[in-house]
Amino acid sequence: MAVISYREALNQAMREEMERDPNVFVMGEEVGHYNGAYKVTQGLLQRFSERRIVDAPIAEMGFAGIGVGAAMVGLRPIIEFMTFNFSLVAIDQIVNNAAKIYQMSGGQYNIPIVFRGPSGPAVQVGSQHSQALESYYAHVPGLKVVMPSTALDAKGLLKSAIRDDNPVVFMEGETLYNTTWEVPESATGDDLIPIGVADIKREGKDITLIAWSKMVWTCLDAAKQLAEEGIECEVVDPRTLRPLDVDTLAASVNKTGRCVIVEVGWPVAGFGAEVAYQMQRHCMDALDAPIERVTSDDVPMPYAKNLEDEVQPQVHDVVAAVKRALYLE
Amino acid sequence: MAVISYREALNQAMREEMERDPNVFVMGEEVGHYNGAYKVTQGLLQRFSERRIVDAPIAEMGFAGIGVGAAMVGLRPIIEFMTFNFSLVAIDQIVNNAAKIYQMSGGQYNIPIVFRGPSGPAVQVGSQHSQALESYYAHVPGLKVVMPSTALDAKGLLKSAIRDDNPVVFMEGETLYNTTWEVPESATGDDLIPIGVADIKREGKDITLIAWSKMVWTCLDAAKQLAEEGIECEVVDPRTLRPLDVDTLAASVNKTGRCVIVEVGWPVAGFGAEVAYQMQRHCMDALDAPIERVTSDDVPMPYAKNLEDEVQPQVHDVVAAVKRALYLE
Amino acid sequence: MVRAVVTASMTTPDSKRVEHHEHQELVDTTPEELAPLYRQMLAIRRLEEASAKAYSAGKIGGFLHLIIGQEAVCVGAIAALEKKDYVVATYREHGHAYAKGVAARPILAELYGKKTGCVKGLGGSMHIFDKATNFLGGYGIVGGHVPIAAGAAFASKYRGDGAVTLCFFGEGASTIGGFTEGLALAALWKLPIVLICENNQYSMGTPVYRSLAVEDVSLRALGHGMARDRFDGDDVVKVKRRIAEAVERARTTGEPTLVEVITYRFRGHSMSDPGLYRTKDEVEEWKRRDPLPRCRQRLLDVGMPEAEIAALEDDVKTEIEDAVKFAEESPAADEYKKYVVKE
Amino acid sequence: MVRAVVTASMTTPDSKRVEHHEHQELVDTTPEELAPLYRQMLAIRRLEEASAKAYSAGKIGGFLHLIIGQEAVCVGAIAALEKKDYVVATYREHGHAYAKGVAARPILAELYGKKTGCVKGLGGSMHIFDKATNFLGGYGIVGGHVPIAAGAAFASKYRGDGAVTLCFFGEGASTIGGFTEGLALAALWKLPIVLICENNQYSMGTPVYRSLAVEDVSLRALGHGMARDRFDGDDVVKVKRRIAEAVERARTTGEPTLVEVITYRFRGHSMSDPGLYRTKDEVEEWKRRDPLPRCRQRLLDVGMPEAEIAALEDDVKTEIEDAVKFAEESPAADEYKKYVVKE
Ligand SMILES: Cc1ncc(C[n+]2csc(CCOP(=O)(O)OP(=O)(O)O)c2C)c(N)n1
Ligand SMILES: Cc1ncc(C[n+]2csc(CCOP(=O)(O)OP(=O)(O)O)c2C)c(N)n1
Ligand SMILES: [Mg+2]
Ligand SMILES: [Mg+2]
Repeated sequence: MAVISYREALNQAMREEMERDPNVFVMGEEVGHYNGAYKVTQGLLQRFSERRIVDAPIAEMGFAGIGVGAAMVGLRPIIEFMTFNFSLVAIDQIVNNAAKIYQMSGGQYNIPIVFRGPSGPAVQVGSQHSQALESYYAHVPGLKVVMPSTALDAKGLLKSAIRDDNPVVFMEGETLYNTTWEVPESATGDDLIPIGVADIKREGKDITLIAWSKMVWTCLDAAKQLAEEGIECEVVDPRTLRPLDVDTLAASVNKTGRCVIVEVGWPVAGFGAEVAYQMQRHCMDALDAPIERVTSDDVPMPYAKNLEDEVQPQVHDVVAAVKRALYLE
Repeated sequence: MAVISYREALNQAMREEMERDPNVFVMGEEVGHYNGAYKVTQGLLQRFSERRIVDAPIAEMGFAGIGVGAAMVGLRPIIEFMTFNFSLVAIDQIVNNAAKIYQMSGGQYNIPIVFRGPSGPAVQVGSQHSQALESYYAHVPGLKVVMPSTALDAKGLLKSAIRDDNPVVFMEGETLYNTTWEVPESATGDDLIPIGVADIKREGKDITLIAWSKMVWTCLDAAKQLAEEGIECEVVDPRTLRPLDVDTLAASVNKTGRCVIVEVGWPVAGFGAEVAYQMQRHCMDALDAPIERVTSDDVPMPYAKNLEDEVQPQVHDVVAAVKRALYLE
Repeated sequence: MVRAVVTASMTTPDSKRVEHHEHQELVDTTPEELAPLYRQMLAIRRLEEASAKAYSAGKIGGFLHLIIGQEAVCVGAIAALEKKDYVVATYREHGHAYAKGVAARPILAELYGKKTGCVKGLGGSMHIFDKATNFLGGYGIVGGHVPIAAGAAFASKYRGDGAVTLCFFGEGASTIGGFTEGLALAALWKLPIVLICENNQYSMGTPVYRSLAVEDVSLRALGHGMARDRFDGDDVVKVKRRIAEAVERARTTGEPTLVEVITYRFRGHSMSDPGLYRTKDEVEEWKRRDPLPRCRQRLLDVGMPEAEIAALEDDVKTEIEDAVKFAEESPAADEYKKYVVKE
Repeated sequence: MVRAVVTASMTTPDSKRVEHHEHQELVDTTPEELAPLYRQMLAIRRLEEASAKAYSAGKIGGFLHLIIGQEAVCVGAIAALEKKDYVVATYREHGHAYAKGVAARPILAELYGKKTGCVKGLGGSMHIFDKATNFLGGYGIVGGHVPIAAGAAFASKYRGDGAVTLCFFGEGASTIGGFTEGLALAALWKLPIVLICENNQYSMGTPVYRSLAVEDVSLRALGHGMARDRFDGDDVVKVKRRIAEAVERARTTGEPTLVEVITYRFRGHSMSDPGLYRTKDEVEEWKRRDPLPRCRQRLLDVGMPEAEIAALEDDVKTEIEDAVKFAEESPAADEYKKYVVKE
């Protein structure tokens, strides 16, 4: 078993796809000479030169749109947002152009582009830099939205995203870059993970925990703790939010009869609400308790560490939700 | 009973509040000399002069931000988006500044601002001009989101929004401006409707239809049709999406035991998912059938009239959902 | 002086003066060069008129933005291109599409919302696209298409394919971030693009003096060290020549240019705009500069016989009548789920 | 010549030349004027150093952007203001807050995430706000604060309160739509604002020649007929004088100005940036222009006795030590639900 970090996994995915296809290029702030604000593009400039690793000035709307235009005429851009917080100034390009041009052009121009970068709260960076915007992108037909939780998923999914003929919003966990995951010996450079397929990260019979990105780790920790009390949680990671693999999620909930959905974003109209709706629709007869959601508090993120921890879902919050769903409290 | 149109109602609300408070002003594209792209600001320039009715160039990010800055130092701006489709280029100002400054400043600066304009698909204006973005704004703590369906609600709620000390996203139905509603004789200029209170637009015992903005009318039509078959629908209009009056909604669903949620936007992570989640949580024991949602199809809006009608929820779609929820089909 | 909307205080020492049209020198041309340009302009005018008629009859819906009065700009500019070059335009783009080679039939059928439309009835008036002619669309968000155009130019530079991109926009768009970021990136990266501001004096009901701090939009280029040009857009040959200079610059050196062309739309902003914000006199004055009769006269002057011109005009009439018939008789649009995600 | 980052091709005929600092004329001043400016600059430097230390000790989290090396800009500029005037700044704003009158104690307590911080520990380093001194914040989205500043200026014009707004931003921000739209609206509506570009040669790791097509950011004003200025920011009195001109223009005529001040940050972009993208030589060369010793020398030159300067320096030392103690001992932040919606 080899061990790679989430950061390395992403780097490898880009490197391999760039070797494979000369139309793939990376554009974003500090992606080249600086090797990436989070070092995800480390070494790519040296390998591929300024032509294909393009440092952009601070103009997200501009360079996101340049990506869309370049994709229209046959290139396959990877646009890095330094963080997805800054995608808000570019969201019009993603929602109104990237997502719609294939339809608006009557199928003449498809847009093979990846918008990627870290997403979700980091540590003590304040409310303007701490957001989980996945429900915004998952809302939009024409986009695909991928949020890998592990290094293995990150690599296989990013490669699939780069090869996808549609715009893919690829949201990385800002606090996951250093996490590691074992890669099977058998893994080859071409081990793609298909977009739209959920993964069971831990099997269990008593209750289903649905979570993505960083919250998968929180759920795994909670599951470990609950196992000591004899409660077996199944942790299901959709990996892709759009299209959502409802079948796998529903199969698990139908098996366990209970469901807790955990997300790091705001509660109201968070993506978890959509998951909850799907589960109640597909599992109503099997559900033995109302679906629980664990989310951040409904506030802009405060700066102070103690408050920040209070706001975000912690292992004990998940444990408590599981117990509520099992009527143990 | 006097009869006013939705458009007049909004116009009166702004006019009355501007008379009342010299700090209130209106800014947006074509709001002054042109009397508004949809004539909502008709006559205000003549009444209040260019100082308070400000025609802005095409720079939504700029003038939305100017509104936020002006609100910080004590003015009470009403920022008109020609349509909410164009708010996407300004959304960073709304999400990252308007919604957060009160918290970021530790409670020193509150932002009394209204962002208003037409929202939702109009007729045959194509995918970039046909969007229902309410879930985007409802997602964000610090904002209030109001979506009136009738002239009476429009007036009372807009007046409340203008007097509110917080940023209010006030989304008008683009196809409702000509609709009329009776205003009780007793109505005075100060008949405010509080933000955050739902309204039962039609009483019924068999099933609850939850809808806002234009879809309230679709539901009322469906209810009328279903009444002929002996099915009594209760039509509940939250009027405000954030804060959502969960109590009134849940009381109705607990009474009827069935629920259909109707919205004109896209299905995935639409605001209806949040409503569905709240209803399953608060009404699980009372629910006799899974909650149904009726939404637009999961596609960018096509231009051709026949396709546009197919995509959007129609009366027959609501009728069919009601029958599914009543296991009549 | 018709340009009543330009106030003195809006000029700066850096402004490029635009000569009054009556004092302009004539640009040399031949019937061979001019006739096809005249034909295109006329076809566009007739196409727009046919659209207006269909709109009034309820056969076209939504917003319909006509380019009547401005035809010399898109026709002259696009005449300076090769086939491989790209064009990106706004919601007021029927003329640009036609000039790039899209036929009247699919354009009109699109406006009618028919299956035979350029984009199968899915886009409508604001969203014409045509891959065969490298017409990259028709966009509805003001300024949002400028980065897209820069992206096409970026791709040309990336591939070294020698193509140039023309991007059209109104003077009202020159303030919004989409435009300014596209401009800045094109300048920084030296992208082979020509940014063409069709300054038609109004953005909806707003005259330039209420939307711009200076009358000269091309001044925006100075902050980016970008080449610029500014001239009157009534004479289609002049437009062609001046844009050709910018295209040549882009093609040979990769340097972008910001070009402002002074023009005027004779109709309202869209079919639903009665245009009450301008006087009849103002509109009449500009109509005296109508590029079409001017071009026709010039054709006579350079020696094209009246009969040949009339034949050409008949030909246009037939073409547009045929397009109307085609649009009327085409089947309704019928697919809307097929082009959301490419499999 | 230290400004290695400026390439010849980036200058245009319209560029404002900035004289090399060694050839600059001295600006007349007195100990009475200069001593408080020196004191502020020194206090800011010590405050930043104390923050850096606390950050390294893990007592401050998140991003910490220091202004060390650039102190003369915010101190000189804000010295040109009256109390009623507004200041809007970026995430690199501790110095600006201090210069506007916010005390070291609440600034440092905020960085520590304490209840006694300017914004109760809710905002942190990037979001200092202080209503009492009209310090309108501390913003983290590049360019997004420029329209906000224009909004404060709009309110001043609306009310006729005679206040002027200063808005600070980096040269890296000069491309983004938030800045360009704020600039355009300020120019169009003649808002009483001074837009101050602190050109510190880098945006994160990107030198100006890779983010700007021209070296002169003030050229952006030309496209909007806006007044502009551009000068070296080492001499705090010079900064004060030149910004005062712009403030006076805004206050009396309502005309905005775009001012570019050339400066340099001695540290990395934030505490987590090792700054590998520039040579030690380059940094050393700029450090020889450090505004602090320069100002101290000038104080001596204009007749302030060494002993008085030393006393002032001791005073600063005490002030910052006290602020550190205050921050250390303050209670943790404890409210986060109270300030989401105002009742
Ligand atoms: C971002 C955005 N804001 C507003 C609109 C509404 N709108 C459409 S066209 C237009 C006027 C554009 O004027 P100009 O750029 O001069 O182009 P013209 O229509 O004159 O060709 C406006 C305000 C829009 N489509 N997009
Ligand atoms: C819209 C946006 N994009 C990217 C960032 C990340 N970022 C923060 S500061 C910075 C560099 C800014 O450089 P400059 O404007 O020159 O200011 P300086 O830091 O040099 O003072 C970047 C890219 C951001 N905060 N906001
Ligand atoms: Mg125009
Ligand atoms: Mg900088």
